Amino acid sequence: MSKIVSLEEAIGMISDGDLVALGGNVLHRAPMAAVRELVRQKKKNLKLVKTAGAMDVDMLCLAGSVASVDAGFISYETQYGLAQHYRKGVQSGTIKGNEHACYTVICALRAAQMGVPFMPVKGLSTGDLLQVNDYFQVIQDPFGSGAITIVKALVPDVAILHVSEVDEKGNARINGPIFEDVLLSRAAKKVIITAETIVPVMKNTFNPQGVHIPDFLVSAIVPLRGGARPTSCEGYYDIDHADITAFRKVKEKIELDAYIASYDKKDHFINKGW
Amino acid sequence: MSKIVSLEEAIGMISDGDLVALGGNVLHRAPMAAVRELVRQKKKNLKLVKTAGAMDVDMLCLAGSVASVDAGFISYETQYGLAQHYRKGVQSGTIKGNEHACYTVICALRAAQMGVPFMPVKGLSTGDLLQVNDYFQVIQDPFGSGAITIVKALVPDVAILHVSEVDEKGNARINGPIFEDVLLSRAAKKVIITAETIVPVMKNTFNPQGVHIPDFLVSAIVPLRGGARPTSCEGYYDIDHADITAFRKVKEKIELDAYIASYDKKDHFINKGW
Amino acid sequence: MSEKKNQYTNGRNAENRISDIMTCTLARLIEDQETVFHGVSSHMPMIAMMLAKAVHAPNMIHLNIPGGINPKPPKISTYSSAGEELLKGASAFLPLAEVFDLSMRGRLDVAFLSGIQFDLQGNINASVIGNYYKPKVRMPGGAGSAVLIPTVKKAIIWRTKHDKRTFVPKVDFVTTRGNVYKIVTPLCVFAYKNGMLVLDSIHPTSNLEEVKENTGFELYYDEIRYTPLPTKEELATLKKIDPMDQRSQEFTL
Amino acid sequence: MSEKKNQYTNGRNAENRISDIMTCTLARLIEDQETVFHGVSSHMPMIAMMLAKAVHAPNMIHLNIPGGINPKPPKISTYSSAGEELLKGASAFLPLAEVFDLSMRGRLDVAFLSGIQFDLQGNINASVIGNYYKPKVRMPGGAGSAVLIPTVKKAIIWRTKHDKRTFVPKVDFVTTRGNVYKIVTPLCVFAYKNGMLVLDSIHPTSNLEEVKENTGFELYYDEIRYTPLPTKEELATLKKIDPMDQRSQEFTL
Repeated sequence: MSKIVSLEEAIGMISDGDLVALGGNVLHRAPMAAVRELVRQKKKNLKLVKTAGAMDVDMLCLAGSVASVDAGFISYETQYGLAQHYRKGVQSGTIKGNEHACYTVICALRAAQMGVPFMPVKGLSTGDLLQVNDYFQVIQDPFGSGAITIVKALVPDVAILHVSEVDEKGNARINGPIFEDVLLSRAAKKVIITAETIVPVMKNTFNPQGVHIPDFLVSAIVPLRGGARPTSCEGYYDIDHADITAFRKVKEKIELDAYIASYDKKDHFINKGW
Repeated sequence: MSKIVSLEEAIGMISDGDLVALGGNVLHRAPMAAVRELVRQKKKNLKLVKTAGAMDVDMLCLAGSVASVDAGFISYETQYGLAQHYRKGVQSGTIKGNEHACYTVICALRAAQMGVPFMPVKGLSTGDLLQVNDYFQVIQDPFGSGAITIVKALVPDVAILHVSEVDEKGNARINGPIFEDVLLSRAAKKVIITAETIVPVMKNTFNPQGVHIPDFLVSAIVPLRGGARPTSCEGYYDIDHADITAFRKVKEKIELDAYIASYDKKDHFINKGW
Repeated sequence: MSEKKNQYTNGRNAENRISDIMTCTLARLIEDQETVFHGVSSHMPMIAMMLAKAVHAPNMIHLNIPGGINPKPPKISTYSSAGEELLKGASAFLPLAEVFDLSMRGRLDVAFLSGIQFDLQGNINASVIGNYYKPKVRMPGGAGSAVLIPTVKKAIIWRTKHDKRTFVPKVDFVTTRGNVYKIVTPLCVFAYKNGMLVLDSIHPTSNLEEVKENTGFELYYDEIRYTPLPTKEELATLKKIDPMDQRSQEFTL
Repeated sequence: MSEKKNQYTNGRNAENRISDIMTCTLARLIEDQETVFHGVSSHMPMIAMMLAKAVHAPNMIHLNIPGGINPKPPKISTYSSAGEELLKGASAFLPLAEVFDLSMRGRLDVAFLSGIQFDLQGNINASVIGNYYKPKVRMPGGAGSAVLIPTVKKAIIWRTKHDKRTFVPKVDFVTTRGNVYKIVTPLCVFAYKNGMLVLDSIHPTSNLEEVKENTGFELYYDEIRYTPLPTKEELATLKKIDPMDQRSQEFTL
């Protein structure tokens, strides 16, 4: 049975309340078409995980799809500024902002990859994050070296990753920065891939190390040229400044629906000729 | 100051009693020239670490250089059989055989990479290895999921790795299987590289991901064509069956010295034309 | 060890070689789509995996130490099941550390492992004969066994010796225990049920008496079943995959 | 935020722009051979690192989120310091997760970090104004700060605002604390000594009174020193490295 499905079908695999990890980093290779589809499908109570998120997290917060965000950093970087909808959600108490250091997200995902309930973290040894978050604990090293912080595993129900190339079985390659995508593909129970290019068979049998995600970890493949727009996708496109600026002006849910509708055709285009 | 040194100088950086990690796996890409030099320099009380070792560990055991071996498997695989000198050393009590699962070696090295005192290990949940080894402990997950085994970090003083190519600064690439070499380069305090080929500058600026070990982690570089012989080195040579067979007949330290002397010239050849 | 004759093939039909029966039996324990791992010193299961893939499990996922997923090695090494040829023609890369991770999170279906002593309770010894700290015999060690057997869905043991020193009343040392799916020997197949090893099938080249005589613990079984012999297709495929008969290495060396 | 004028450059010599002074000051804190990391929203330190490498620290090791070691980006992104151009021309690959690991095991020399509130005791807040669970203002978060500041050898903070809302008697929330090497502001440089922030140098474009007026805690210092101004070589190099003046982004946006 082919794993190649439409975006609707792929996102249909995600349930309300799922722990959803998003690939990419800030405005780079975020799985934006999938994010828009999550909004279209009116998903609720999603628990998001990302080291450093931006427009993806912000949009889902405005859509009312988010129960909590586990992240080290949520902002658009300097030029575009802060993530208003995320902020508003946390400030009004409708969204739980679980602040991590980016590295504690990584460690929590490593714990998931290794099937263990927690991961020790060297650096997080001081400050209020340890006090206010129940996913951190300070324990005594049983081997006697003293206190050490541990972070609870984060096991995503699904990771959504936008990649450069994928073959029909699901072997996926990312050009440019990998960010946490490979780790997410190991940590998550299911992996949904959207991809710029689908190839019949990954053409790198000479160098299998060029495949970042092996097919058997992948649950669904969506051929989707432009699936990271308006964020950047190395080798394909840079950010769409006008579109991000337009979204930055969106304040209400109803405006969001109009904004998202402008992508309907692009996001649901099925190219039979892949 | 150049990091390119002779094999004598590189191995001279290792002290008696050091925790030494060896690259490669069983009869593949073991750093054999470096192992022979450890024997020539009469190193004592080395604590060896390797997931699956063979001739390298066995030779150092015969040389009387070994205090302990932390490994999951020590043998030559089926065709050549068991590691006689390692066995003899452990059976006579002169060498401490610290049996791991290969994965607990990996986890102990991951702990070193992450600067933490231990690593949780899912699988090791039963059996006598937990009872007889002080580097394993079973603790209660502070987050409430029940019992979990932890393994103590193994922080090698030095990792010795034989690679395919290295540049003059120490950027190193491994063709073929990586085994635990990349992990070792992160876990160890010092990294000594022997290499088949030295290039002025690593020619892969287009794809930096093709460099497995970045230069700043490398302490010493030894240009050494044939540095893994008689084990295999992908792209350069397969095992030297005659030589391994010859070594398998070596029973005493004095015979070992003669065997090693037969490599003196090859191991110390300095090709100024690299 | 290296001088030992293959006692199990003496006087038996050359067309039903024990190594072929064992290899085919191992292969048939693999189902299509499964993720399957073999380690070092594992020529027989490695070839069984290639056989399964060729005959009945085309979508099996072959995992190994070097990390080539579904490799197409140009030839099988004589001396290693962890060598560079296992990257050749692979579809992707998942090195040893990540194969272990996969098992730890419950997603490895099959692992082939071995040992030197087994008892009725499903205890496995791959470590030492005698005392751990000053052993009479120091064995190579369990490699992945101690973490894989508790976590893999189907832990399949193969052992090319079947005698009372191998199947013992009580192992000297418990490298790991429990969660064994099957043990395939030159005489029979054991399954692990309700906390003990039970006789699952006897190879047609052997019989109940021979199994009894060579087993150091009592045999339990519901009924006597016989292991199906290799089919012609399997034997023909084996000849193609393994023309140098590396699968018999443990018998002939 | 986006409409704010750069109050620090008002009425000052255009040749001594605050952003240049800050960038050069950050650059000079880097020594040759050091491993140096910057993260997101970090144009100024990123350009300072490039400046250091070009001028006085040719063997500095530039680490970043995408993982390109010592990249040679064809141009600097206007909107990100974590983009794909930071892999271009790199000598090797060490992605974010491994940069953190490096710091955890004590081998990261310098990290550039920021925050929104700082107090005399060296507490840093990058998290919230008000209560953590229902904050008055939810900030982006400390990114790497909470794990890097305790582990990196030299944690260097830059902050392009210097006022009493930024340098406060007591931070609202302690994202992390201690082990700060220097804090570079538009007015001065603080150092962290014996558990408290002390005035290290005042930029020649400012003066003690201005620093005092804009700092919400008492100023401690041994003597009044002034930050050296950028040299001609530094300014010329900055123009080459950063012709679009991205280093001033935080002032002009």
